Order: sequence, then structure tokens, then C-alpha cells
Amino acid sequence: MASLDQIFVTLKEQLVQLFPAVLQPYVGVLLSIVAIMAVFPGIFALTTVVERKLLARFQNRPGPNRVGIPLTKIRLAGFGQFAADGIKSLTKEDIIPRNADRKVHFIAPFVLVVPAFLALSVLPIGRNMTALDFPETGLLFFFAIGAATELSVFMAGWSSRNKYSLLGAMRGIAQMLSYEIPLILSSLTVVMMVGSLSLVTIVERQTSVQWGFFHSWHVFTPWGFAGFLLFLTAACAEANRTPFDLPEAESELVAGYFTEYSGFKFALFFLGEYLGMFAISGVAISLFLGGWSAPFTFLDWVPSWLWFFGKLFAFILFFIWLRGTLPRLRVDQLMNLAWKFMLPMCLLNLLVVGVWHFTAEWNELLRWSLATVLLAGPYWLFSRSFEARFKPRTYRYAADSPAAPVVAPVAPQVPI
Amino acid sequence: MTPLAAYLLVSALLFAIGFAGALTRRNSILVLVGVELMLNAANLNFLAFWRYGPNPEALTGVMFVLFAIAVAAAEAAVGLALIIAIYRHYCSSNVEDVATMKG
Amino acid sequence: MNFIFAILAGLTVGAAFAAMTLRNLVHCALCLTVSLIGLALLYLQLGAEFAGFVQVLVYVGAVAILILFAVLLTRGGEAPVGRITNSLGAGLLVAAAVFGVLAWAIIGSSALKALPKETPQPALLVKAVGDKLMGEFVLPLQGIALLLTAALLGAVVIAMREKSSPAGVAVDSRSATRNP
Amino acid sequence: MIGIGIVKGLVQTAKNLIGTYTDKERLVTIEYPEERQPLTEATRQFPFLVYDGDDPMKGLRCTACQICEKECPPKCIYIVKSKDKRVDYKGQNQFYPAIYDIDYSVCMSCQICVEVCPFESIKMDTAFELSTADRFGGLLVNKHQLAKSNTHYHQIHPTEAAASDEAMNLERAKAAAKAKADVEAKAKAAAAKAAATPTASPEASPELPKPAAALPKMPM
Repeated sequence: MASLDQIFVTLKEQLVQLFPAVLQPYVGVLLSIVAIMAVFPGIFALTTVVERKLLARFQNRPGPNRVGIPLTKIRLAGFGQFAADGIKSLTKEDIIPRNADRKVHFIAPFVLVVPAFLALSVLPIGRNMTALDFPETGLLFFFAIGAATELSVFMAGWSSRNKYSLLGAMRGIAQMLSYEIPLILSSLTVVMMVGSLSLVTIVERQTSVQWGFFHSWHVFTPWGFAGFLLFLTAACAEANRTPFDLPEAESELVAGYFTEYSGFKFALFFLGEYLGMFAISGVAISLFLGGWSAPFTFLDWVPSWLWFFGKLFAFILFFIWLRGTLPRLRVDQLMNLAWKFMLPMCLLNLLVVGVWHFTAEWNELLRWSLATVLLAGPYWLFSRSFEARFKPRTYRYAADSPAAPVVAPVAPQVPI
Repeated sequence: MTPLAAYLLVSALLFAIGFAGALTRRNSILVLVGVELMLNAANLNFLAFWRYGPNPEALTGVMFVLFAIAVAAAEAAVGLALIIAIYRHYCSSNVEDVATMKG
Repeated sequence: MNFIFAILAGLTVGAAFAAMTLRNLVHCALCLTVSLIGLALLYLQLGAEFAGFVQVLVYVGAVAILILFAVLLTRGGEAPVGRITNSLGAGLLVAAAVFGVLAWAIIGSSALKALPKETPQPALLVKAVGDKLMGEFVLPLQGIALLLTAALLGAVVIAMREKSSPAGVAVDSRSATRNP
Repeated sequence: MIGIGIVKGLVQTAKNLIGTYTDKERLVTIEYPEERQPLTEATRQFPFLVYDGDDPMKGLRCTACQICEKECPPKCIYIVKSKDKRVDYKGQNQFYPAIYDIDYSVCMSCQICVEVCPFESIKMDTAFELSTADRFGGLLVNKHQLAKSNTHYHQIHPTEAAASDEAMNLERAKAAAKAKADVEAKAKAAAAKAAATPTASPEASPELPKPAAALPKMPM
């Protein structure tokens, strides 16, 4: 089973050996790039179909189930849809608005996609399988690269010279900037606990066995669970997924910052969004869900990369599920959630991690209950005060309507 | 030319560009951009000296850069807030229009 | 290394030059961003991974976006602005003089020549940075924390619009209309 | 507490997801080309011309009176009258359409042509799969395409078709009665003529009502 676990690593080594020694490092890099450029867009293609099918099922519809192999009657349950969509978007006319800033308009999608690929390359997708390993700064690299997303959103929104684009871009940037703080703070808990910024080290630390049968994933601790939930929420916002899809709210902003994009560039935006989602899910997996490690020790025989991609797929399904369930937030609700609820919870979580670190010698039960109380109490308090502001809305004129009959008898007096 | 001198020259060039921009551009945001460039040139200097200097273990250069980045971020935030406040008052972000105090 | 350095230096300086000369403010800000990314790559070349990524995170992720926001809020993105002030000649002269002096100092410096030409790449360990921040530099760190808090509050206070309490007005007008 | 509502919602959608696989009642979608919803009798799409008998062109009820052409709000009907006349279902000599075109791409399915037609000749069809690759001429249909049999009409709108047939039978009976009356009158006249040959000329007036009965329909 160890051979199956390392099959891709060995394969790469064998392939590299075929080349002269001078070229070997370059070929190795090239192979990693090709692997990433092939695998993740492949998952993207699959995700687009799965998302549409599942969303349809959540709404009691059958979803796409027709496109299969052309010229035959084989339908593949609709899984040929991504090829049809891809061909359509590649052959569509590329429209650039007359007033648009052509250069910026052209560059924007690439500014989104290239960093997304870079961000994917730091993920440990299996044992010894990390394309770009920064032993000192892996996580920092990821967050630094994520900054390019905002730039791309701005460039796309501003260069289109369209009010919806600009509104979407402004919303998007405000949202991403706000949620970057909870995102970084919640991942900081793990960094504090592990003492390293390297994603590889963080994952390896979670492979240690606890109580003889399961791996000590960070999500199995109070602070890790809270951090995971906070990270998940912030990740949802960073990836512009429903319920945080305000930047591209199609019912109000047409398509947000990529309203004026069509054809190939639109496809690039679409790809970039999904790659960003995969990357942030991958980081969540590496930070909290043990990366490529199996949940239980008796499942260790399953290859590590299979675990990673399985978890990634679970994440994708969860995001789709959320999209099928939750309505979109309002802008003020969005900002309130980030600044008045998530930020204090993140800071509190940092405190709890400190407590957890310094109570390592304590009785497990005592330690657990202390951390849980420290997190759950303020959570309850925060959410109470937070929800107090979300009472069912009353509308002034609707509330006034009972007063209307009082006015009516007055009206006949006017002629007198 | 040693690598250190090359880095220092690039840094000097950046500083001069930022300086020229800050002196000659009219728009106050661009003046701020020039100031940012000058700060960054200084940061490059620090890191170059840390890398090629006699005592890299002390990490003084890196520390200074980290602090400088933090200060620059604060400076940019306050500076831009000032520019927006001035714009709201004068409806202009041109440095030459804000000359009420000129004698 | 020299080749890569030349490319990065050219990118950084060229983008900085463009940032200071272009007419459209948004283009200027975007060029500034490119220049800042070039600088971060130069930091990586110098072996300061941590500083480089912090540079990208703070400058590209926050400062550049802030500048772009400010440009849009002051309606700078709509029309190209005038390029120069009346003091173009003087400004350029001063800047050129500064560059001349600095270059002369760098090239002619004997102290620089005394340094070893090639030193081994020093390792920048994040742990060491953390230790330094919490040990030797803890006072400046606290100072920075204070500064950032003050800047946050200051920026909010300065840029905040004066409140006109639309809710209160609405309530007043309502009661006013209902009373007669 | 924040989160409980989210979990409730997630459970609800999960029920939907599983329910669509276990409970076919949930999936209300009709997968169109294979499955079809039965059309209701009230379905109306675009007009067609009714003919009686076997030959569509001979049995066309339309007399090219052009009322529909004039009434059509979007002006999508184009009619050219024939030069000659032929016998219609009432046994009268009538014109027939040499050209009868409807532009379905212009037609707005208002059914006014059906309302105004005095000859029960234009009715609404239920066919809706009319897509064509030709944007300009593809939906311009001529009388050969428009002509559909009375049987077809009975199939798509049985109640209405029965009413229409009844009305036509009434007309036919009227016409037959009139013709009979005419024939009788003629015979009477002939008999009278035969009976009193010199005083025949004032009695010739009963022959006139026939053209007079046709007249009220003329002024439009």
C-alpha cells in the first residue's frame, strides 16, 4: 500500500530520470505545474456539473441530465455538460465595451487565475506531495497570493465602465478585506499551536495518534472546532460563495464585477473563482482536518492523496449545499457579521489557544470544559446581542395602515 | 559592481523617482504614492544591508522593514483619510487648490 | 542571479516610473502595485521570504487597494489629471541631484568595498523573527500596536461623514404630518 | 443562537436532496421532448384554415372576404382574392383565396381573426413546436401549410368544433331552406306564369330577395 500512496511521487522521479541531469530540476518543476494545471481544472469541470445537478436536487428539480457523448444516445447522466459549456464559452464572441479600459480589462482575469494556481501549488495534497514547499512561510504565501484576488476584482470592475461592475467590485473588495481578518486570525490559532507557518509541518503534526485509534486533527479540539467554523465562514466569504455572493449578486448586479466579460475571459473568471474555492478549502483541510491523513488509524491504508481529494470533494459538496440553502446577506449584515461577531470570536479563540497551550499538563476533562466554557459562553452572548438586531423587519407604512380608518371619517368633514 | 551596490542603486533610483513624483505631481494621492515609493526604497536598502552586511543573524534589517511596513500602512490609511476629508471640503484632490492658508 | 535581478530591478523601477508619470490615476495606482510586487520579489531574491510575503500582504492586499479606493472616492478615475505642477523643473532637478549624490556615495564608498563580495545566504527563520519581536523588539512592537490602533481610529474619525441622523428626521416628519 | 437556523435550513434542503431520489412525487419537472404534458382543450397557439372533405384546396371554407386581414392587429395576414368563383358549402358561388399567408413570427395569437370570421374558416391551432432555422421566411406559412382538416379541428378542440359544425349546419339548413323556397317560388311563378301569361311581369319581384339577402353582408 505504501507504493500506491507514493505512486505519483515515484512516477515523477522515474520521469525526471529520463532527462539529462542539467534539465532534471526544470523537468521536475514542469511536471508539478502540469499536474496542478491538469488536476484542479479537471475538478473544476466536474464541480460545475455536480453543482448544477445538486442545486437542482435541493430545489426538487432533476438538473442537467442530457448532454452526453455527441452523435450517440449515451447521456452520461448529464456529465458531458462541462464539455458543452467549455466549448460554448471558448467559441463565444469576446465583447469589450467601447468605453472600457482595454488593457486593464484584458489583464484582470489573468490576475485572478494565475495566483489561484499559485495558491493551489502550496497545498500538501499527499504525503511528500507538495509542489511548492515554503518551509518557513507556506501559509503566509497563501494569504499574500490571495491579495491578488482583490486587485483582479477591482481591475475587472473598474475597467468595464459599468455601474454594476463597479458596484460589484466595490462590494467584493470591501467583503474580501473584511473577511481576510477573521480568516487570518482563525488560521493563526493553528500556527500558534504548531509553531510553524509551513502547511507541510502543520499537516504532519496532525498525523500523531490520539487514544490509539484516531489522528489528532485540530478540529477535534475546542479551539480547533471554533477556529474551523470561523475559518469556514470566512472562507465562504473569501470565495464569494452564497450566502456571501454579494459581489456577483445576479438578482441585483447582473453578474457583479464580471458583468462585461464574455467568452474566454468569462470562463477564466469562472475558473478563477472555483480554483480560489478549492485553494481555500485545501487550506482549511490542511489546517484543521488533518490534510492528507486518515481520520482513524485503521483507515491508514487508503492512499494519502485520496484522503485529500476526498476531503476536498466533501468541502465542495458542503459549499454547494450551503448555496442551495441560504439566502444572500445584505451588505450591512455582512459587515456586521465580520466585524462585530467573527472578529471578537477570533480574538477570543486566540486567547483560548493560549490557555490550551499552557494547560497541557492538566486533566483532559478539566482542560476541555474550561476551553468549551470560554468559547461557548461568549458565543451565546455574542449571538444573542447580534440576533437582537435581526428582529423581523417592520415597515413604517405597513405599520401605519391600521391608522387609516381613523383618517377616513375625517375626510367628509372637509367640505363643511 | 557588488550585488550590494546594485541593490543600493536600484533603491536610490526608486527613491529619486518617488521623490520627483512627490514634488512634481499635482494630485495629492500621487504625492502619497511617491511617499510610499520612497519608503519602499528605504526598505530595500535595509534588506540589502541585512543580506550583505557583516551581521545578518541580528535580523535588524528585517525587523526594521517589518516595522516600516506597519508604519507605512498606518501612514497610508491616515493620509488617504485626510485626502478624502479634504476632497469633501474643497471638492478637489489637487494639492495646489488647497491653499487657503497661503499668505 | 544577476539576470533575474536585472529583470526584477527593471520591472520595479519601470513600474515606479510609470506610476509617477501616467495620466490616469487608476493606472498610476496599478503600476504602483506592480512596482510593489517587484520589490517583494527583490526581497525574495535577498532571501527575506517573510518580509517579501508580508510586503505583498500589506502593500498589495491593503495599501494599494486603499489607494484605489481613495482614487475612486475622489473621482480620480474619471478623467486623466494634469501631469505636472509649475515646479516641474525644480522638482526634477532636486530629485536628480538626490539620485546623483546617492549614486556617487554608493559607487565611491570605501566602506561598501570593504564588505565581502559574496556572503552565504543567511537563513531567515520565522521563529527567530518571532523571538526577536517578543524579546528585543517588544517595546517597538507595542508602540506599533498603539500606532495602528490610533491610525485606525484616526482614519475612521477623519473620513467619517458628519451624521445628519436621517432616522430622527423621518420620525419628526411623520409625527408632524400626523398631528394636523 | 447563530447557527441553529442555518442547521435547520441545511436539514430541509438535505431532505429535498434525498427526497428527489426516493419520492418521485417531488420531481414535478416534465422532461419535455420525451414526456409531454397533455394539452388542455383551451390551448390556443396560432391560427389555421379549416377545410372540409379530402382535398384541402377545394374544401377550404375561406371565401377570401378579407375581414380577418383587416382586423388583424399586427397585420400578419396577407390575402389575395381569386379571379374566379366556386361553390362553397352553402352552395353559393364565392371567391376563394389565391394566396393566404400568415406570418407566425408577427402573429400575437390574439384570436381576433377567429372572432370575426363569418365562415367558420379560421380557427386556432395547438401546435407550438414551430422553431425553424430560417429567421425571415421560416415562419411565413402559406395556405397549403395552413390548411388543416375539420377532423383535426375536432381532435384539438372537440367542443368548439361541434359548436362550429352546428352553426354551419344551421347556415346550411337556412341556405337549403331558402334554395327550396326559391325553387318553390320559381315553380309557383312558373305555374302562375303558365296560368296567367299576360299578367306575369308584376309577379317577377319575388325573385329579387336572393341578391338582397346577400347584400347586407357586403358593406364592411
